[in-house]
Amino acid sequence: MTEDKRNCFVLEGKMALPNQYFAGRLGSRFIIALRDKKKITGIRCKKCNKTFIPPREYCEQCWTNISENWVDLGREGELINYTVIRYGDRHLPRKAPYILGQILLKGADTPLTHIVEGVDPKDVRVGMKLKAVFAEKPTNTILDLDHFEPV
Amino acid sequence: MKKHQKNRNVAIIGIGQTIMSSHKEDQNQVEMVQEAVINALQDANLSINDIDCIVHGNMELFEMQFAPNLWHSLGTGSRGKDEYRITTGGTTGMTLVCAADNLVASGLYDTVLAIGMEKLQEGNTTGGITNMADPLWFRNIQTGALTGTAATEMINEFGEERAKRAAIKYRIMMDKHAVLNPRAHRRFGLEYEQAEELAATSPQLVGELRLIHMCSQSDGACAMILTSEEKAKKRTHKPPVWIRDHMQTHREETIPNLFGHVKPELTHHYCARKLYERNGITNPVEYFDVFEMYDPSAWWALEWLREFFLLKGDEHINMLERGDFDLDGKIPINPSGGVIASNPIGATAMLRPAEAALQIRGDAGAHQIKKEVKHALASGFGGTYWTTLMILEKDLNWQEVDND
Amino acid sequence: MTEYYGATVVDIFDTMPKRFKPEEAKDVDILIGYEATGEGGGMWTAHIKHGTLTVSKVNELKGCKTTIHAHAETFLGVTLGKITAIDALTSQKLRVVGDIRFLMTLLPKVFVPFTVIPKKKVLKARDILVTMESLFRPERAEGVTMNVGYDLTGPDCCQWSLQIKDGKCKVREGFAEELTVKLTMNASVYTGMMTGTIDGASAFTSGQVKIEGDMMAAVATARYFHKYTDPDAKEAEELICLRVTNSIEQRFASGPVMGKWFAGLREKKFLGNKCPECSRTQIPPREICAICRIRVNEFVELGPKGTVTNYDIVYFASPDPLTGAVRDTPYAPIYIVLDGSSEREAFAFELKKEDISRINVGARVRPVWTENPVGSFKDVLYFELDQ
Amino acid sequence: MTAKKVAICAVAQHKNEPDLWYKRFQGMLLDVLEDLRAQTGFDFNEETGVNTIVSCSDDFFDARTISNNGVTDVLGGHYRAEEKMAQEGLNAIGYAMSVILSGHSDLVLVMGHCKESQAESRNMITNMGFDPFYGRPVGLDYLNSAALQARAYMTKSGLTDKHLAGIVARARQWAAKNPFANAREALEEGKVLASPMLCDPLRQLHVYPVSDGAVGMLLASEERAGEFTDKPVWITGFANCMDSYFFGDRDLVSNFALKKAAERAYKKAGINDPKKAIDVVEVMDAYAYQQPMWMEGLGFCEEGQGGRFIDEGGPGEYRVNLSGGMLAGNPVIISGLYRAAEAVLQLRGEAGDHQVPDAKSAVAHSTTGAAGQFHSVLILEA
Repeated sequence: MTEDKRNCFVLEGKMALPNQYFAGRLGSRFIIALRDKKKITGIRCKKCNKTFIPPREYCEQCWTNISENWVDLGREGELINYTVIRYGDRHLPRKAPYILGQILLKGADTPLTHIVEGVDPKDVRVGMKLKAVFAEKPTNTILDLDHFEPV
Repeated sequence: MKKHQKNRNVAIIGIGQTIMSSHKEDQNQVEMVQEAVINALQDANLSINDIDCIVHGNMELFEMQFAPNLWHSLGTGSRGKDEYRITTGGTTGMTLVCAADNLVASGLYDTVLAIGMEKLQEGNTTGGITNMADPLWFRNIQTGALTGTAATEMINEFGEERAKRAAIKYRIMMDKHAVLNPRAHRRFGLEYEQAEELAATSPQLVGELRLIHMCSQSDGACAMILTSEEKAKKRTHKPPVWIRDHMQTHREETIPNLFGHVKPELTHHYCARKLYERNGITNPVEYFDVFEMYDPSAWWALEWLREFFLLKGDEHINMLERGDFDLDGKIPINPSGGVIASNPIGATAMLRPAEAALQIRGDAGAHQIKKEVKHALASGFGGTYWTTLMILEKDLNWQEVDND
Repeated sequence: MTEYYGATVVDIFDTMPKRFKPEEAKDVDILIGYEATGEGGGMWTAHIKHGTLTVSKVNELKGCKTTIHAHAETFLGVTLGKITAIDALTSQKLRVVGDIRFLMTLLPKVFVPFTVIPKKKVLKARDILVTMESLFRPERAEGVTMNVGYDLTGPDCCQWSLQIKDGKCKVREGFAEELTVKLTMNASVYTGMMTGTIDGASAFTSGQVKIEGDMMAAVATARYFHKYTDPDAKEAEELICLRVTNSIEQRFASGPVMGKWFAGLREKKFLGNKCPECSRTQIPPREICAICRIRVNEFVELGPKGTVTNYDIVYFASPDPLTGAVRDTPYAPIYIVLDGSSEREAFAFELKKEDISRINVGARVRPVWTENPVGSFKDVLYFELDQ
Repeated sequence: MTAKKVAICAVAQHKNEPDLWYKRFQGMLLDVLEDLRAQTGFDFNEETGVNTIVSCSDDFFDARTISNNGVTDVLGGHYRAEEKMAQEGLNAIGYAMSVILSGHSDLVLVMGHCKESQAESRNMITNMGFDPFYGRPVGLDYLNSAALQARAYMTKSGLTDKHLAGIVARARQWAAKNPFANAREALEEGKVLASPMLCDPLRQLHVYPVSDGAVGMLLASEERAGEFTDKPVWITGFANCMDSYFFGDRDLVSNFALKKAAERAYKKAGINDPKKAIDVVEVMDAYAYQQPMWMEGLGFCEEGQGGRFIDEGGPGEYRVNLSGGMLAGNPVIISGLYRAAEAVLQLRGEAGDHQVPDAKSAVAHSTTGAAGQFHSVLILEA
């Protein structure tokens, strides 16, 4: 069918609403430890013998409350996967190109997805040893651990 | 009208709620959802492994969380399970129960967990609701769900004094119910002696719709577990509550054409009429023992009681004045305190059948009504006057009754 | 002064000048009165004028444009966000006389929120010592027999002993008869060590702690007890909140039907459409008649005048999701059946502000257009009474 | 599965376009509705017509709270029941089937729409699919999530940049024959290989193009299907499955959720060996690497053998994505509806230039969430 486009136009607008998100008691402890003590913490399920990061109240595998089992994780870890973001959208925290990686911290069983800096995108490789660099200004998010960089 | 015949009967066997509140800074969305899920599992004496399928719903633009069930899966326990995410605005909560009912009745799943949630503290409620209007036209005019038109119409029909007195009486009655419900959000301890003062001095929101008349904005979640007749009958933990039938009636997109010179038949009236017809219910006020109604404001509640009960003239006001809707009245309305007291939007319409089911089980605690509850009605409201109604039964005997 | 939620009403007003944001209050000129009733209450005024703020303790609220009344406890609860303002307003525990929009818009804009840093209760050595029995770890003290004496000096001086014997621990005031080891220190050093603010090893090294008797026993003591935690510390816990305005730009399509409507507006015409089956008019026009479920193609010009069928006078200021800005109140959307429309098909638009007090059902209204309509909802400024 | 059967009586697709700037959702759906009614003659009569509608759309993509309220009129939802599957289109079909099997309705209209072109960036929307504290701040979205999965899967399965180019070129060859596809112009492998990196290892042409579209279907009970079509297509199996939310909790290349969903759907349909039982496959390959990866999850390709699968002509052998697939462009929310629509056309022998002979059974697949957190599988038979 032929479309009648004579009167058609596009109205530029936006969808904008204010939000306030709560990290919860558990999340707050995790973020405050990052922010104030430069400490990365995980939560351990003793039953499944696994240490998780980011924190969660219940182990998804065995559905037990693990929220009290905090363990300190190392500030160093290994890059196990990555991508180089080369497009620019407003939700991205860095100017492209930047590296988003999965980092397995010492003492953790689940890798953390985070930003990797201090290495040229063409030199980044799986298996690199990385260390945490903490933010100077608090953000009250995971970005209180600002990024990872090569050891 | 064609008779309604389910493929198999479905029972509610688990009900879980969080406390409704405007302050849940100590929980993130996942943790709040999980609290309701765990409460429902405990109520049903089941483990998460007994659940075959999850049905999740809320309104994305309140929390501004896209496809929230993906993140919430940590708390709903859906990893490895089937899941559906179904939303219909304000009616979402009850639509989820309808969907769970359909999924069990279909034979595809035996045990389904429905979860509705909202954390309104994390978003802007009125702005979020206003966002439902067309961006090209009307979004510039709509003010969330706030409207004084029901008040204007009732004042015109019943006189200013009687209408205002009725609205405030309904409101205080709801607070008296809410005070007895430890999970309700707003429990003020209002007294009927305050009626006149409240009606005159409560700040005006829109026309005669005052702050005191309007529902709350709450955080909270509600979860319900439904299972097949076969499985329900094998259980001894708590008595099952049967879902007899449900009906949903949506309406066209525009709101202004509800306010022309002639009023169309309201969806509430249409939905109730059709649902009673196909279930052979001729006198709803006599048939039902309790009604959990989605009452976003005292004015709407009053107007709608007439619609849902298919009443004429001022019968509904008479009933209110006589005390028929009180906790120990002829047909108690909202023993839970209703939406006026607690309104976590994505869960609100699920709280209606959940609370109605608690009444049937005799499990509602301090807000349990005195007489035996055999037949309960629950309603949901949303969109541009969308209605959902559900009939809950204590005994699995309506098929025989119908065949007479 | 009576405290609620760890602060007093006076604290709110004392901190007001520090929390004031003059740059946000440039165009404001207002005198706000506050009355906090009950214990710990009082009356204050805050005068905000062109970027300045004067806070005064007063005996009566005179000449205030807006006054706020509440019990001191509600006052603090709302100010600290422990009680939701809307709930307090609804139950009338908080009353606002005058323009309620303040609470919604002005105050959060011109003041940094009032917060209390929870005061740490001054922890005494006694508070800790009385909990030691419950912190004892018998599994680690198997076969251990010892008496530890604490001679605590300073303003909170006291003497205590811990007796460990047969897998049990007893704490009592005063010294036991035979002390394995005696530790002498200022009571504040003891509480500091127990709560982790003072490092035990350096306290020994620096001589803050004097040891008499079996030194090894003194060092081993800590092993036999769980770590002490301050019960008040939990209440002071910070719960993280992240405030963001999420905003995504949109390109809303008009499509041919709404496109035609806007083309009509450019010529100062209301172009509705008419269902070929039931003949109802729709305004603004829609692609389909929802009742007949049939495509609608015929356009008809409606109005421009019409009759008011219902109206809303809105006092509540809500954000406009199209812009994110807060709306100016009061405003009044009115429902109008335009001349030539089907009797059910009302059209909604805003009424001229000056006409709000005179509006009634049945009133005749007419649109007021902008000079140069461009095809937008802004082309009609408002409807006004047609007299 | 219960003994009763549910039929898809008709499908209608709006052509996928990169930017339908001249059309509202309402106009798109009205075209689809008219097409369906012309095919079947159904109406909305209270007793005998459609009185339940299952829609599929999303509040974020529509920038509208209760997105289904914006389109109630064109869904025929006025004074009828309507429920929105806010997740993904294929689930709308699965759920609509359950509504019929439950005895609640004997006719259900399924209608889905989405305009990816409306928002400034679809990646901004999918970024908001992550939690506010751990996921959103680092910039995660569905595109970079897929890139992380792509690297892991390519390492595991021996899939190369050249393989990906081949998958895209083949998709375009088929899309050229599908009048509803978005990107229909031919594309040589070399051009794919030379397209710029978007999110390593994903190149621009490995990623499905921004698309607007709408799809409708009429489902009926076994008793009533005959009133609307001579060529009913039967739903014989449906299932879906959720995986963990945090990437760290998942094995990104294990196909955990898809394998479970497929296993459950095959079981319901009584299928033991999909390679033998299925004639046509439609997978939601939003990114080129996903085609072999999902084929692995669906049981057509050996574990970790995605590279070999492509080398040995697996996509041709199993008749994968003869519509051009998602790589030719569908909106993410309703790709599953397009997959199922194509499968239905194949089984009815109505697929035109891309018709394969003797198609008797088909599988349609869809996924949602980052890096395939959630999968759905639908089995159809002629």
